[in-house]
Amino acid sequence: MGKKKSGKVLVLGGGVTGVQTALDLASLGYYVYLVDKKASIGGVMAQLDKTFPTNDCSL
Amino acid sequence: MAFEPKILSFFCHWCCYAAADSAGVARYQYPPNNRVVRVMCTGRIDPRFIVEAFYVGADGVLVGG
Amino acid sequence: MAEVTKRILEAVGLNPARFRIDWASAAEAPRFVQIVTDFTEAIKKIGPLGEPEGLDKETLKLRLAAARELCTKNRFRAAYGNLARAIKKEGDYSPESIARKVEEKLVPLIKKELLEAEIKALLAKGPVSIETLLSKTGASQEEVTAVLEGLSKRGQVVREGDLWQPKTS
Amino acid sequence: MEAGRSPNIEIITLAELKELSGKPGNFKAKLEVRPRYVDPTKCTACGMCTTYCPKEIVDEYNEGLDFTASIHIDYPQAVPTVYYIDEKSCLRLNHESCQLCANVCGPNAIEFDEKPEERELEVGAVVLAIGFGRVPEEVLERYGYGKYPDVLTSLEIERLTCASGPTEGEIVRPSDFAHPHRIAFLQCVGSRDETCGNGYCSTVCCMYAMKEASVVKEHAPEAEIDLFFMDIRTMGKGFDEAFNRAVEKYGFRTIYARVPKVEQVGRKLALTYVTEDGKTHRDFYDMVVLSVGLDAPADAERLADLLGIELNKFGFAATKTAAPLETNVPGIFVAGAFQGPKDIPESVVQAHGVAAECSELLAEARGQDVVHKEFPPEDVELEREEPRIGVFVCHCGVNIASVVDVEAVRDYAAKLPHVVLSENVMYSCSQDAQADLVKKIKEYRLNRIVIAACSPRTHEPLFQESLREAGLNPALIEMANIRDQCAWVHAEDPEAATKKAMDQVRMAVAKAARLEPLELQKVPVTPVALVIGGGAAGMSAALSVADQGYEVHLVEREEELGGNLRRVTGLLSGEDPQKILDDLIKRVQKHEKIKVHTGTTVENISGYVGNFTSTLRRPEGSEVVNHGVVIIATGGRENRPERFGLGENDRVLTQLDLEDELTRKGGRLSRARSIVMIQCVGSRGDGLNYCSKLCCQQAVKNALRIKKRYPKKDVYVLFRDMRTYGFSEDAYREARKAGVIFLRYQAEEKPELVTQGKSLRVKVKDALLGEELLLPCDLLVLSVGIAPGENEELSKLIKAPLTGDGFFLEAHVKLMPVELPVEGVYVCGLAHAPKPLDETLAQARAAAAKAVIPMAKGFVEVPPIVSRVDQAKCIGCGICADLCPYGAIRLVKVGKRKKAETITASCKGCGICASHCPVLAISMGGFTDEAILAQIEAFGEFVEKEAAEEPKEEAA
Repeated sequence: MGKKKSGKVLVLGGGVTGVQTALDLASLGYYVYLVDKKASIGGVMAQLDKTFPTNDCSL
Repeated sequence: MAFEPKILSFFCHWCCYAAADSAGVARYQYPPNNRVVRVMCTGRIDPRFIVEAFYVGADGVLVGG
Repeated sequence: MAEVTKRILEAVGLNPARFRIDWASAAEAPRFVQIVTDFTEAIKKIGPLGEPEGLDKETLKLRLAAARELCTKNRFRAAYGNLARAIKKEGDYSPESIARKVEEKLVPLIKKELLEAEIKALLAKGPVSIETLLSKTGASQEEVTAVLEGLSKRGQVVREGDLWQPKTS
Repeated sequence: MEAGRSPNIEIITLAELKELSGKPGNFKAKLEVRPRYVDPTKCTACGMCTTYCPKEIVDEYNEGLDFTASIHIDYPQAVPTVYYIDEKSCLRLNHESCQLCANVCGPNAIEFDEKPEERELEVGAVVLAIGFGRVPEEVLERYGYGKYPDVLTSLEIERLTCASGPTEGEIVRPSDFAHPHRIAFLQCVGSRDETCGNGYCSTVCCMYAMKEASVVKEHAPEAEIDLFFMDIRTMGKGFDEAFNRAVEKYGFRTIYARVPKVEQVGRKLALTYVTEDGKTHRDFYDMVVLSVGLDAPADAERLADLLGIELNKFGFAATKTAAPLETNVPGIFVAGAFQGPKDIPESVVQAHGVAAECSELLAEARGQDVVHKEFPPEDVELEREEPRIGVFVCHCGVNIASVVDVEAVRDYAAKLPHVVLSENVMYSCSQDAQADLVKKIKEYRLNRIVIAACSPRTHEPLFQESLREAGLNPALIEMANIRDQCAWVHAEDPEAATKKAMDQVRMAVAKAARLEPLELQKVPVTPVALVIGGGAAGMSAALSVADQGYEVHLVEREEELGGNLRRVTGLLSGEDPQKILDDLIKRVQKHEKIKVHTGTTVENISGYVGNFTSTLRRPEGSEVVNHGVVIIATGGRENRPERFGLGENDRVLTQLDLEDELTRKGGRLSRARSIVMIQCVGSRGDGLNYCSKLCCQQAVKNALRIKKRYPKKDVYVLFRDMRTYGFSEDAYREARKAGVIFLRYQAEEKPELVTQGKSLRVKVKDALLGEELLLPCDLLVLSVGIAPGENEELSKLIKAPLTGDGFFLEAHVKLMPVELPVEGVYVCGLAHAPKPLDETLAQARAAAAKAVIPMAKGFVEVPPIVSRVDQAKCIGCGICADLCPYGAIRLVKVGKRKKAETITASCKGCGICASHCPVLAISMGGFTDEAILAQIEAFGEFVEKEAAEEPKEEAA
């Protein structure tokens, strides 16, 4: 018998992909470590003024 | 001064209200004469709401489903 | 709903085109913009409320107040609800058939109730002659007389000479 | 940034992975966490430290266009909202001098002695979402970047156009701060360029260049903008349409030319380039923007060594078409731009998809390590008090504030009845603003909230959660939509927009005063999924859901599983599509949690998220199934337009027909000496309005396959734009090297088929020679694109809208790419939009992840907008029960009388019952008669106000 599996996931990268992955995993019932090299998450998307074509604010 | 009508609109949350949001997102421009009451569905609209709107002075009432 | 609302507006003396119902799905932003723009233009053409209809402010307010009251009355609402139920049951949503049913079941009621409310409001200001009522309401002699008789039967108005006034208890 | 709010997401910043050991399900990860030198539990983000810090450094967040202090925060809404010290520049850390920040910091949050720290984490899976890297500066220098100040990168333009950026949104030339009149955008900088090692296409630049050009044009309407393309690659859903609209609206010039270099001549920048007709041009510009591509992430190689994962030759994670989210190491997954350059919607799709991968792997441990968020009990007493309304008027950066006078709206709102607090907020949805909202509710004892910002459709849930955190019932909020339905649509009339905003706020306040607390309803979820469509998308989605531990009904209309993939016989990656398909079919058929219904159609779907009931119809009878969610994977179909004699002439095929020919020995293909392929037949405005995204790849793939088998045969590809994005650009290059001849044709000069005796010729105008060519054509292969399947019926069945092109419309094109506006219904594959196989498979997993969420939770919270019958008033007429479209009202016996009663879980809140009740006994949660009438009454003041302003009208 193997060891019981962990219910936690490590997500490397706090850009839009990492953040969305973390949110989904949390909703799916897992605990997430969201790790980024920078001082804040958000990645490049936080630098974008608007997104196209909807021009929503990117945050 | 040109007549600027005062219009009250009732928009369905799922349809016209959503379309109005997308119109904003796409930056379409339209006349600023309407004011919006959001309802969950046009089924909510009671004739008395329309009458009430005219009673308080609306020049026109638009229901958007 | 749309049909009934239009008939109420007509009964009040307003252009029913001041009320419009239209549809645009969530994906149809351009269509939505068209609807709003067109409607705004249409109302601009019609003009300020009551003006092109030749209704003075006071009469308009009076009649709309009456319409407001009508809309909360059980009799009207029951008829309206039952009509909607009947239409759904028959599954015939063609505009003609709805219009016909509304004309048949609701319009007489709307007219009568509105007239009654307006007459009551007019009487409330003091004794009035039938002639004045006729000119103010724009209704026919028969209609006005019917309402007055109804009211007097229920003991709400009395006639003194040529003038009618509310009965004070 | 909701991630900051979830109790199950621990954000670890300034950290790097140093070691990973163990196996899938049980990894041990070692992180090195660098010091922030600011205690996040104490920092209040007041910014005092930055004000006093004497050390100026270049602001990287603003792309070096501005300065900040050594102690700083990247941007005000950063998560975590905590300042940090840049170790390299801090005077105290480097020279033991200064420490002004520590002196001025009120909460004493500065910790100069913090040391790097190591953390060990136990995890079951690892997701690499490290994004993309930067194209090296020496590549940009070829275009004069660094040498000429007015050559900017695309990211620099992002910061310049941003209202909170260094120039507050003003477009100026860095050299002299003058407004540029002529601006050039150069595409494919650091992309499609083997000389810099980036042979691939970065996929996103064409679209973002168009966005940036549009924003620049809005900020500086007098600017003339030219865009230089190799190909216009706007192949995403709805992108062509958006692109064309922008070109038309702003009058951009699009030029097919690759500009080799930029020179400075006086105060101008000179571009010398050759257009496709062979002519040389020289033009002068005031500013040049480099549309810089996406490079492989800087950390990729280190991580590859550390984890043993394979990279492709460009330094991105190597993945297979059949498993786009899996690295070669089990338990380590990849998503986003690290898997290959991609835009936001594709990244979000992969994010969802990779979550499904983890969830499949760790299904048995679901829920084991999570903590549950608790909300404080509601302050019932406060809720019962007279309304104390707080109004928050959002700037939304410049989105609202540049049009609507938000200060005036705030002051106006302050005077409205019941309003005790009226404030402006920069971004009301930001995390700090949410925290502030909670604080203000408590401080001012607010019991009704009005947010004047964007649409309640998108943002109300966010604010409702903050209300709950503050101990208020979530129903006690009303939003005034002064962005989507005001600032954005009345941008040309700020005065009218401000008036409208005031009116909408007044109406919202009037309604807010009549809002009542409502009880949140929880409805259990049937843990079964219905997947409609048994092609690659549907089978993958079904497998993912089943592997995550839930039962699936997989319905396929045809007798056989497989869908369109059955006709595909090769893939660019070299994988065998039929093997991929066989694997899927086998796994589906033997999975104990999947019940396959072939030859079956879905006849009826009723219910709502968590509790659907559907009728599955087979010729021999029907079956009723209960399920909690629906995944639509009904696919699309090959478009077969009657062009070029398709269907009549047996020498005219589609690409899919060709795939079949390619598996045969002999036949038409072997006899043909010259094969002509025509792209975009019946697409991009010629029949179908859109680009089908995959045809260019498919044509290149099939051209290569022909060349491999018959090197001597001539293959021509006539195209409008070659859209071999991402790594398929490699194949495009390979095809050219292999001798496939690519010729561009113009949309207005389409190729024609000419019959000469027995032989066929294709007439096409060659741009370079400027004359018409007659190409010999023994076999004509048409890239016909993908038409929507029979979506209309299904769309009506589940009441979900379609796009104008006939595909399912997602809830949000960027951020909710697999969810439909109807809750509990998800879409993937060609039913959503045309796309290649790898993207379909990723999206299938994405839909599976989203579909499992409600099942994993076990319940859905029903918004309390449902109807309620006042049984004391009810006369039992039953009109409401008869009219209800959802069967959500029934008549029950109360004592001796019949009374109506709402079945809450079925009620959708449409309100037809309330509007038709003869005795006004029915009220709708959040939309009571009183509330709506109050709004109408408040609207009336608008009329009166206007009338007072125009005495003329009064007289009339």
